[in-house]
Amino acid sequence: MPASITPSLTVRVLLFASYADALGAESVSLTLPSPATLATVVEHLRALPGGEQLPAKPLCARNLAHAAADEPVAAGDEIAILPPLAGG
Amino acid sequence: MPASITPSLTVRVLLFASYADALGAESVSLTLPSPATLATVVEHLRALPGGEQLPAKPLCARNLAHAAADEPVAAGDEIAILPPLAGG
Amino acid sequence: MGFVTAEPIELAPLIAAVQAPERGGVASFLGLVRNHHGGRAVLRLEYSAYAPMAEAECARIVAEAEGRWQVSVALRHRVGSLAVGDVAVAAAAASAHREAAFAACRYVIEEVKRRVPIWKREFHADGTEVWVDPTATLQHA
Amino acid sequence: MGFVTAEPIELAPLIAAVQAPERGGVASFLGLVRNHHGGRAVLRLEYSAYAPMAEAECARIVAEAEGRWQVSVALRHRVGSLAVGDVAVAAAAASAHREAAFAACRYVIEEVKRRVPIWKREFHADGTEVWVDPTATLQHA
Repeated sequence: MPASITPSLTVRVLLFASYADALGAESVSLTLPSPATLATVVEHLRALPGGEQLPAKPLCARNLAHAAADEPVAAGDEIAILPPLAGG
Repeated sequence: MPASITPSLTVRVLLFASYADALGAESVSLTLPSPATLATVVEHLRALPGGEQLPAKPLCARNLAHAAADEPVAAGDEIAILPPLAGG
Repeated sequence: MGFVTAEPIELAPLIAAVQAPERGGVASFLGLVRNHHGGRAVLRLEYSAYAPMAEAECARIVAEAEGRWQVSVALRHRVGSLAVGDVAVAAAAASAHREAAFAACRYVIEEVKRRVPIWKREFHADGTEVWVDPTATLQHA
Repeated sequence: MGFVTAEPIELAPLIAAVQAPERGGVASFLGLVRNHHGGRAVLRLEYSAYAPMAEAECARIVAEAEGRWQVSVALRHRVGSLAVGDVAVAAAAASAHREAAFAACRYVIEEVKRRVPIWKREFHADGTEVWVDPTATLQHA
């Protein structure tokens, strides 16, 4: 494999409530260097227009479960970044 | 007042559930020496036929409230002797 | 309406009685007749009360709960013949804070069991019947 | 049926779903839309959810409660537009023991608030609106 090609990974990220408002979208597609973690996803999201309104360490979910920022992400994962929960 | 006459007090005592069964009555009228306490009431009740089935220190109520055995009783009081409570 | 009733108890009217626009949490409890007790199959229960004292004691318990927490409380206890599954007692407590609602509801139920002069006669599947005595722990083994 | 619903929530069917002849105690909780929040008059709320995760998280919470206590648990959370007094969340826990019923009901409600991905937009009487952020404690002063 030629050394000049960095492996990359495309993931779809779901956004909700105030974060969807901030980025003006309910989902975004991100191309990340591989390997990547949820922290990488957040970092790339925060570089998008409006993304600076997201905190550095938001709640994250992967495949319908809460997930820590250092969890790796893989192609096909359902990733979501969650504003402060307000159920109940 | 002649020394030979002991002051006395007549009270009506309500009985419930297993205690009513034991004494075969839902209320009894007792003539007690005066002054008397709820303990006196219990003592006299236990001397009646069937009264030996009552414990020496049952729950007592006076005028619709729980009352300790050493509370005095007066004519006109509503006295009740309560089997173990089983509400709920 | 009194706290002690011979009519079937519904929870919804109790909740409706305590809820208000500023009270966002309603905790409630239903005590139902179970089909077993002390290892025996129960067919039905007969609840009886020292009615005027039971009313007074329930009123005191509700007042205590409403004094101790910022809650509104509703309480009913049934008397008469109850079948398995029937509601024997119901309590509801509404508050702006769910902690207070839970605490008050729990307090009311515990105090009802501890203080309200109500008794029950248990009719068993084997034809026997007995006055229930919660203090006789051996029979509950 | 799912845990998250756009239909009005009734408590009675939840209680009916958990009660059984051997379970004599049913603790339940209703969370209602309040008419105020953070010092402002609230007209209505719009609840939204990350629905598939909310379903999965509710199922996990119910399974945890049923694993930790001897209880049967029912849970519903509403989404969509709610008016003051509407039921936002309801939980019921039935057990042979009232302590377990209360503990499980309380656990479920606390965990729902802590873990289920649901958000609410608050519409105020003064025409303003805001996403509710329970972590922004200053606004709740």
